[in-house]
Amino acid sequence: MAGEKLETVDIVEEKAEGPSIKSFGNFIDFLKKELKPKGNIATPFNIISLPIMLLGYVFIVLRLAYGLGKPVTNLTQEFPWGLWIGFDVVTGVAFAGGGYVLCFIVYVLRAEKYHPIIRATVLNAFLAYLFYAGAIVLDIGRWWNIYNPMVGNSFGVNAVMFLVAWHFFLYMLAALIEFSPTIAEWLGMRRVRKILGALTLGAVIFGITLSTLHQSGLGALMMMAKSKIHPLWYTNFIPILYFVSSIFAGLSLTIFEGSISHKVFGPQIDEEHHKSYDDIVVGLARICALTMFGYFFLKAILLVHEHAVPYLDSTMGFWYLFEVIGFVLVPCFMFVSGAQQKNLSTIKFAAVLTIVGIILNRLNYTFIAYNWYVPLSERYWPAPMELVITASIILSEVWAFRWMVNRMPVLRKPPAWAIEKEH
Amino acid sequence: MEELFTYYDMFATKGDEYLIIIAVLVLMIVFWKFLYMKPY
Amino acid sequence: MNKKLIYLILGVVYLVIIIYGLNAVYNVEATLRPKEAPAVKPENKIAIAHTEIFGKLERPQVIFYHNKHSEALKQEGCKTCHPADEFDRLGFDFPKKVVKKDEKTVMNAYHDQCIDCHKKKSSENKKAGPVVCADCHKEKDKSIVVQYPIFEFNFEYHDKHVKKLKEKIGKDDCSLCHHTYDIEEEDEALALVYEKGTEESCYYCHELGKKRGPELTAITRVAAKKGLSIRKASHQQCLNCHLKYQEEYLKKGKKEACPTECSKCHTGKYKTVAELEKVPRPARDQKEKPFINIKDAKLKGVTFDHKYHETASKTCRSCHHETLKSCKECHDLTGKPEGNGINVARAYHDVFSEHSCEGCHNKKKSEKDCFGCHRNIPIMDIESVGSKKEACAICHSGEIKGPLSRPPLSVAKLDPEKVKKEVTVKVLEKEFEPSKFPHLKIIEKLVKISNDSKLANYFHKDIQTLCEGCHHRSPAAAEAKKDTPPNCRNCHSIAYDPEKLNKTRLLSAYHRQCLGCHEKMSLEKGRKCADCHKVKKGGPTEITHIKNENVVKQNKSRILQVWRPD
Amino acid sequence: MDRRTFLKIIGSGIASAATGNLLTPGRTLAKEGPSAKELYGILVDTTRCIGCRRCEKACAEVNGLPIPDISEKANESVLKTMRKTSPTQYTITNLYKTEKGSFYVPRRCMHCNQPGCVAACLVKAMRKRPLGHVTWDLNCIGCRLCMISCPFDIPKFEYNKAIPRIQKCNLCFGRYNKGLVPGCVEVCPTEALMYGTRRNILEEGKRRIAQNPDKYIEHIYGEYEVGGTSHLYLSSVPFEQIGFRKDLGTVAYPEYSTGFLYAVPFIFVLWPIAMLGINRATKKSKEDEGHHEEKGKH
Repeated sequence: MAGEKLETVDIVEEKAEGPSIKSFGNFIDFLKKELKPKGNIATPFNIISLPIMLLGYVFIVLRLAYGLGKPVTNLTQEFPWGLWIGFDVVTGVAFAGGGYVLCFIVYVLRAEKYHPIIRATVLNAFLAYLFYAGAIVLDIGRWWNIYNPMVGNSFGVNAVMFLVAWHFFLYMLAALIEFSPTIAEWLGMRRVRKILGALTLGAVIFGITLSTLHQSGLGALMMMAKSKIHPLWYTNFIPILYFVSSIFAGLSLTIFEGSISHKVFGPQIDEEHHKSYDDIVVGLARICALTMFGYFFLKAILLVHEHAVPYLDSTMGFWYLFEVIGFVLVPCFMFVSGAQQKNLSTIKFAAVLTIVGIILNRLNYTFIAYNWYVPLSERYWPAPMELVITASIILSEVWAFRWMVNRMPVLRKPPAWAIEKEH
Repeated sequence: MEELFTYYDMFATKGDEYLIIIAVLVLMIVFWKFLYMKPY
Repeated sequence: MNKKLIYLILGVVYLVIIIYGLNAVYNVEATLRPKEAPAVKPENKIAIAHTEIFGKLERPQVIFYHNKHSEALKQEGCKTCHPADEFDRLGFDFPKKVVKKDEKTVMNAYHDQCIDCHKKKSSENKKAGPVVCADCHKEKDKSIVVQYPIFEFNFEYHDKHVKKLKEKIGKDDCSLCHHTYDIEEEDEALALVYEKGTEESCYYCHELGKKRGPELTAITRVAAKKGLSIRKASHQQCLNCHLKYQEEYLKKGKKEACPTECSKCHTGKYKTVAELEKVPRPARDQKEKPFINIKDAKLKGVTFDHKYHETASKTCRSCHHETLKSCKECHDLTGKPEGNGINVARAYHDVFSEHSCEGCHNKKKSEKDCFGCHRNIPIMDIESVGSKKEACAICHSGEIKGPLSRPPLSVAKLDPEKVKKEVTVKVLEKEFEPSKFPHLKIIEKLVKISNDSKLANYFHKDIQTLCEGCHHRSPAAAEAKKDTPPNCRNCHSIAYDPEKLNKTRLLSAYHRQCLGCHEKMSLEKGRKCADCHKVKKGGPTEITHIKNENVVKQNKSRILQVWRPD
Repeated sequence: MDRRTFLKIIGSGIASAATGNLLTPGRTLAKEGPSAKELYGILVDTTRCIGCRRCEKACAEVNGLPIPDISEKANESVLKTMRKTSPTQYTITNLYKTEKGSFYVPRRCMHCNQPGCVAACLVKAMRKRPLGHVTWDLNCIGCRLCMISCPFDIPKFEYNKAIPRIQKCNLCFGRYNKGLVPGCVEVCPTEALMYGTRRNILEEGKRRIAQNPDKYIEHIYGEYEVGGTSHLYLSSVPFEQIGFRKDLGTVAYPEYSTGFLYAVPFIFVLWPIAMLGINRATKKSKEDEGHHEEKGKH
């Protein structure tokens, strides 16, 4: 961590005035310079993460060479979807939900209070899509065909998956545009920055619409598994549940991520942001609490609606209750109390609980409560290689995140010229 | 002959749902107050 | 600081629950399967539950060991537990007295009688039974099922009893067991009478559940009022007598003569009709071969071999379902109330009744020897259009016959030109050698079966009848060449026509005819492919010709089989 | 049969309608309507199957899969275990022992009238052909949602291939184009499998049930299950005893995703409008509008 601090310090000085990029040539030079790691490399984080990542990449090669089956993954004919879809894609996207929620709050509702964290969150969302959703390339069996739904090698417009695919694609663009001013500032492209800035609101609104649809769309994928998902989890309203849960999932992750980056990138953050930060977190906590309150009662109503109450008195029933109470109701109240007495540690813990809960919830749909009646011998359980690859993907995302934060004005103030423009 | 048709009311659960809704609305007031209560 | 600790603990708790939960959830399938209750064999145990009164039991049922008690109470005798009527005949119910059948009273009745006695014994410091709830209501007995197999008082037993009693009291006296109830008699004590020639089965009056005709219902109602179900009645009737003689015998120091223990009668072993064939049937001056001729009926009369049918069935009730009267007394041409509106034609011909001729004969026809052919032959039902009307004449001959049987069929007269000794079947000849079909042997076998059975021998009037077993649906009347039944190939085409699905094609016509018959007659031979088909040497390995090109291309193509074929 | 006649039968309902007219006038009405595009299917009579596994061999031949050994000895051992269809077996036969005797049950793709797999496919690699065949194509991207969406767990994925495929019965689409019945039907020695238009096989099934009520249970599996399937099963024991699921319901599986799919256009129209509206509404006052506008673009 010390390394990061060192690193960041000198950047701040150097970045006072943006780089002057006249020709393509010196853009390359600039990029070369930026790509070089700055400051101390041998930080504990790097030392732990690097080998895992490398191992993961090796396994990825294995997967491409030998196909999906054993030894790389434990997927079977009964369980076509495992950790990669269940965690990387479905859960990852839910966590990226913070992006569109904050955009809604800041750009649509104009709650300026949350402005300081918007860039970090959007960047986070964008990278989440890029990496987690990118993990789908590994999971789909015939990955070289991935562009088919885009280029129209017959459009399966009847399919939910078709919508999800397109929305992924489009939302990445939207997120990129939302974030692009930062990049422009980094490159010191003033005019471009202005144009991109003008695009933001449009991108935001488009992005929110898309998110609404594919957050719920991910749920809709499971609709046709009616006979396989346990009746406690299967309802006709899975999409809505997914959408609502993505709100507090995203915000919880934002809180979590914020708390970490405030430790790591501390020096980059200016005073007023530091001051306002607690207030922001408390605000987020309140929003989480409210949505979770709603979500909980949605669950309750659906339980009655689907005539699923009798199932509660069974193993699966207890598992369900544990998920709904332990990971929705409890954190909900922790958020409340945390928000009341401005107690960040409570809020953070609640956020962590929520995150775990969301992971469980999504995995329930993909392989825990899915085909729940098959004997243990046929059940799916992530293979070590799967886990390592997943881990390496997450770590890569963190690395990318760090790299960008260290070089671009994500947490720190935008360069003077960018602000001057506005007045 | 194998399985006989038996009538069941598709919307039998609605009543309970409405009760829950009422509960939600009531609780929401409490919750809201609770959420914005001044720290003691 | 301690806040951190709290979070740590909370986190650990969550972790534990998750791991434990996952484990449970992954093993959920094991819990899905239901466990079946342990079936015990009832050695003189009695399960006391009375769910008909209590419904769902609060405490586990009581398993009552009758032997123990009867041993312990040898001196006191049965009366200590069981009530006796004015003729000093025991009624074998317990508790002695239950005023009304509701939960409270029944429970108390039991508890009082059992526990009081147990208490008394222990006060006399003898070996006594339990007095605490859990000692009788044992948790481990909860799901035990004690069920006694029903006892069948077959003709053999009847015969034994008749003989034994005769040598005891010098003359045969049916009144010891048989009686009728005089419904006109006001005084109930005198109503139970015996008159010669009216002996019938206990079931007629004492089987309370069964629906009866008008006159019997009056009697059964009385029986019901006295609670004399077939179970109670027969226990009373048999056991009282048995106990009496039991004492005598034991006094004489003999070993026990007549059974008094549950498991002695309720053995669960039953005699077959064949085993009982030799046993003489109770004589009740019934005709040997009555000539059944209904007044102004359309069809001719039928000579009925009653004697044979007696030996062919286990009880009289299997035909005489209500009383031992003759059928036409209740069933006339138009059907009258005491016959429950069922006319005589249906009474004899109803294919689905156990008591009608047709019903019983149909059951016989579906036995393994017959069903091979008869599975395809429409049942002889007067309602059905399908059955051949000339078959009626076989029974409805209108003459009073002597012995009802035909000369046995024989294959001797068959023309070897028309009736091939062996037929070679050539479908599937691409894969297999043509299969030899032992035509004549099969006919001989069928003839033998037909001759061995009295029923078959009577109804198969000539050998052509047997041909129809395989050469089915041949409209005999309309055929040019009478005695040459059609080839399979004449009706069953080789091609498969998706438009005419009820037309079986030749390939499956053969297989279904042969296999079906062999299966229904449960023959071991001719069930496996190799029994009929010998694999052709050097024949083609492929059984189809045309392929789905593009799928084959997908599956066979080189580049798709990269690195690791399964 | 020769190709021409069969094509005639399939190609247009007219031929069949004619016969229908002549033989049974009652059927003319039924023949009208979309009989030209009538689904084809297979009637499976589990009481007739003798477990010879010729259908499996024929299927393997016809589709270029590894040929199974169907000698009697092999069958005995194979039929001991309950099998599922696999990437190398489009159809399998299982032996079920019930209290009414033991029955052989051939299983393969049911070719639903409204297939979940087809509705799930985002590149139309799974396709429902006009006459009922559900087939798979190479433009598949291998997302395996079809496997999730299939109520009968039929599509199978080749996990151990670097270039995998989805494998399933295609009701012999190629042979059908040549005017032939599916391989399994061609070789079935007892006509336990019968190929024909769905209406005809349904009629035939009902006929059999009506004629031997004590042999069959009064239920044709696939007549209504999951909105109707092109494979229809007859049985003499309740279907759950021979490995069929009774809890699948009669709703066509694609129906379950309609709720979401129908909502999409509305959201696409309404959301942006709502957003813009709110964005306007939340503006502060006239003079510092510009300021906020700018600030909004950070």
